[in-house]
Amino acid sequence: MGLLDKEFSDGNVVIAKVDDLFNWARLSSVWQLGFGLACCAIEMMATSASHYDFDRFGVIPRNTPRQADAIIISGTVTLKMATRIKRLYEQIPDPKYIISMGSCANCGGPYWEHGYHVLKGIDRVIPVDVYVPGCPPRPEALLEGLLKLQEKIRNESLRKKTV
Amino acid sequence: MALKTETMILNMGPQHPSTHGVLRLELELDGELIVNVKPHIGYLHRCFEKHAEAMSYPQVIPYTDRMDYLASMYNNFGYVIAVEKLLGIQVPERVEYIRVIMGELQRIASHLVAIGTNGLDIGAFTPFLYLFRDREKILSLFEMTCGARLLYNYMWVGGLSHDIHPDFVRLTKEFINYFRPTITELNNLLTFNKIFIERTANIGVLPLDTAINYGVTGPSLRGSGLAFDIRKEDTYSIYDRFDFEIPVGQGLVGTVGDSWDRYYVRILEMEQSLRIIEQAIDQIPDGDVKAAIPKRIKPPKGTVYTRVENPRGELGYFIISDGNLNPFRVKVRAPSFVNLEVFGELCKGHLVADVIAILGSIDIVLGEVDR
Amino acid sequence: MYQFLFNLSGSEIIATIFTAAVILVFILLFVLFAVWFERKVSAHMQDRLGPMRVGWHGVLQTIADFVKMLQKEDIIATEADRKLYTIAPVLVFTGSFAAYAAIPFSSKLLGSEVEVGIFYLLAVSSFVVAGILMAGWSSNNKYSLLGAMRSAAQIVSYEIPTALVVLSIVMLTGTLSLEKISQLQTAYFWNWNIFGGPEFSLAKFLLIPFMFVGFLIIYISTLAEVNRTPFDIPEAESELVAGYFTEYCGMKWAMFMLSEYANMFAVSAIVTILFFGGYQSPFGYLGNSIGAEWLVPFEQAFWFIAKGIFFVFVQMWLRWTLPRLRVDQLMTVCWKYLIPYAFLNLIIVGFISLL
Amino acid sequence: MKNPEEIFELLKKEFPEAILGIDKEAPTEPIILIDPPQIKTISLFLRDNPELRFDSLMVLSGVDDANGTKVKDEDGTDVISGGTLSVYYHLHSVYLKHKITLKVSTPRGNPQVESVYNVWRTSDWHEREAFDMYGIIFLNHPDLRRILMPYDWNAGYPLRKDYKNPEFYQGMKVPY
Repeated sequence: MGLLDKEFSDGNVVIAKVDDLFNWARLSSVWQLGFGLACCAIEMMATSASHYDFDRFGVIPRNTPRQADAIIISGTVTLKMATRIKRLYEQIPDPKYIISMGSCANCGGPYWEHGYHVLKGIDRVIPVDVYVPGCPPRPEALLEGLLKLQEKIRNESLRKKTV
Repeated sequence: MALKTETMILNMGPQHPSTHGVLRLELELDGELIVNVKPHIGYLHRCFEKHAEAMSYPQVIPYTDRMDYLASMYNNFGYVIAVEKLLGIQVPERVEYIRVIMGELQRIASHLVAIGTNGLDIGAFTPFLYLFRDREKILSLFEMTCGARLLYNYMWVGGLSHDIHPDFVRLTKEFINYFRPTITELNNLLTFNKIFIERTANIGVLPLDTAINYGVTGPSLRGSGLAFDIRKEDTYSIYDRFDFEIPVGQGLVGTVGDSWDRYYVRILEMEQSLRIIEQAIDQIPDGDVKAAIPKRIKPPKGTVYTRVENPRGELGYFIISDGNLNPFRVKVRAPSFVNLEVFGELCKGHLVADVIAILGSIDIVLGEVDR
Repeated sequence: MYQFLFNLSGSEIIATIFTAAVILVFILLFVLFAVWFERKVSAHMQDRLGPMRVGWHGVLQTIADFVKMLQKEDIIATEADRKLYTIAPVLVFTGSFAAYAAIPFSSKLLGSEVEVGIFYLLAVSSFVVAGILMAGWSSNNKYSLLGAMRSAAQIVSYEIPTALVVLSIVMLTGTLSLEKISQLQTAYFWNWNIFGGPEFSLAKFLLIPFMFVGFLIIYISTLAEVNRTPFDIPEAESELVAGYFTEYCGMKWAMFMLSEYANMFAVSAIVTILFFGGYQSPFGYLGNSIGAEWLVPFEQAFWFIAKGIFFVFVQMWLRWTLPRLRVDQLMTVCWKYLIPYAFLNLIIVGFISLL
Repeated sequence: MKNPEEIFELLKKEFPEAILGIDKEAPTEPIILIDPPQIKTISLFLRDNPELRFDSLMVLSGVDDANGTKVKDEDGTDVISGGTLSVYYHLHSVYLKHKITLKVSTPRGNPQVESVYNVWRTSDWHEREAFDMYGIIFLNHPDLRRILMPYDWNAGYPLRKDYKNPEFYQGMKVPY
């Protein structure tokens, strides 16, 4: 997703090493957009706070989307909010990642049936990399979501995918 | 001669570090002075009232959790009291005691977040994390009781979902002993910090008559100097058995009703909550916590309005029953919703930096504002 | 250093470039260290661990951040003023980098022996204001604009108390050269200016309290000049999102961070030179006592950087303890308290030095 | 401190036409029924009378009584026609410590109630919410806009019992 991604067709050693370095850098410094929506935001705050400490993984909240790498959709997305989230997503420079945290962001959660004002899943608006289930997910679950995201980043490449 | 200047509209939120969620404030600025504030809400409107009409009475309880997600226990509490009043059932003594203890623990946990975020808005990052660390201890008490950290679905109509753990009483006492000195530490670190006082004293003064006319309740009203607490005023459950005081704002460092007073009332309230827990924890009678749970909850036709003292103020449930399994209408009087109304009034004439100090001191939870 | 290289190569250009390169490398290394250090300091103050996953206790964290930022897309908003927007971070960094030219790291390692070093430092450090204003204006973002306005007002105001305190030291030492000021405070720590300077007389003891006042004033105002808590109002995370660099991303933003941390060390260096003996060791030199004179400059550099980092640490300590002031209170502190006290201090120091 | 019956008697004496009756059917508290256009006058009286001093509006709730007749509209779904929408006012007095509930009912076709914005400022957002959710028009409210739903929401009033959710809003699919 970065500027150079899939720009190179042949996979030589240099590219492979650069790949490793770039991926390592990306995955060790996933800065999240400091932004909470609903109940899950409190668990997200708890994850950043002393007991669980997101900073161990290099995750720090940045308040402006321009300096963030990942956005954690922490809670119910309403129709009124969805357009704003889309805009925030567009403001983040590439490469960017989305963690959908909690049932509401995944699929509407408990509001799936009668929620006339709830968007049933953030993936209807923006692409999601990792889904973290739970209502709300425990901080451990969010940490696991981050580890999954890191795993995903580790397998990214500058090489063009050949079929 | 005064220079004619134009005002500037500044949008704060819905994504902003200190709007406590997805509140959007439309500030009209003259330089950095606030001319007018228009709050826009509804970014977290999750249709609670529609869900309540579509669900049976017990099924509504999990949705009440998700309204004020910082004080879920208390939302359960208010709702089950309303339904019990409609049904006319009496819950066992043991249940009452456990409910009160849980409710007061929840009040402390909620105030910890309120105080922490108020400090965070003013730039004090470290106290916020200290308070989250202490809150973690309360959450683990809840977790050992009902298995959830944040949204509990613990209080059921006529009882509780689980009995308390055998270690609960011991650990709660340990927590009380741990927590008392923490309040002193917090006072030293933040409350009486000169800069913090400078930032909050005389800022956002809420006069008592305005507060009453706007329907402000909870610590925000008490900060203005009126000892109005529904636990005493319109007592419910077994609060009349405990000895506690209602702290009010006295204008220790500024005017009565300023941001600092609202903040300090919360700190004093945490101490009172500890007192209530201390009194209640030793008296929990034996018994079954599920004895009074009815098989089928089908209240008679009628209406009921009950109110409880949520950490943020008066939480009211207005339930209309048409005699069916589902409520006909549930209207929630959310304290944050009402308290936020007065916000525009408080901000006028202050600076941009004060807006967040005031917002932090009235302590809103957007889940409850928008429901 | 410049002299040494000049003698070695015989070319001014090579000597200049090499000296500049050494200082640039120092700044980069220092920033890499300082960002990691800040995160660790804040974490340990807050009962956390801080970065743990990359390298030993996360020492590689800043490198990872840096490499990541290299890869980030460079967004310039359509409505932004492209030219100013691009120049601003460069200008800000140039300002803070230029300041290092006059800072004596040791008796041998200094970029340029300017006779008016302290004057140069004060002049160059206000260069940053222009860059910040540019950044705020060109971003075309209201938060940026507010942040830049606040920042300009703040930096310009706080230069006055700084200059007044500097003036009192200049009066005492009779020189504008940072190198000479450092040299004067030689040998042991009781010769430092904070303890009244090297001359052993009645004036020395009379000066001590006023030197402490001077030190406090200059430390507070330099804190404000580098926008650190409790004066981090231009960036005020919870009010202005990220202040004047709200719209910046990737490497451009990294340059702002680079200059912020470089500035932190620069102002700590000024405080060290003026009051804490500059590069002088507090207890004499190991090199002198074992007869290895080539060791002395290295020892001096060590002491200088150690003192600098200590003051940087104090800045971090304050940042993670205190809330932040409001913009009008910030001005009140400066104009109503610091400047009058600095004036008074200046007059008293002047009288005492006449004794 | 007065009980609701006493307050009812007092009001009945003062405003014989505007007070429509008292509903004691509710198990907990009786409800005083009021004529919609008169609600503001009565509210002012309740607030300013020294014996009553209802200085605080606890909650204002709109309710769809759903007491009309159900008819099928063109696409075959049930629509309620006729009947009433109601507004409940829960008042209490901070100083005298008594409570009372008022109710006004207004026809569903043209729901109009006098606003009590100038009596209790609490009602500002509550009235906007009732308008947002039920479409009840509060006359003389200075700023009657939608509050919780988006300003451009045009699919009706969500808490009415015959509300139908739209398929799309701004290109986003609404149903699950």
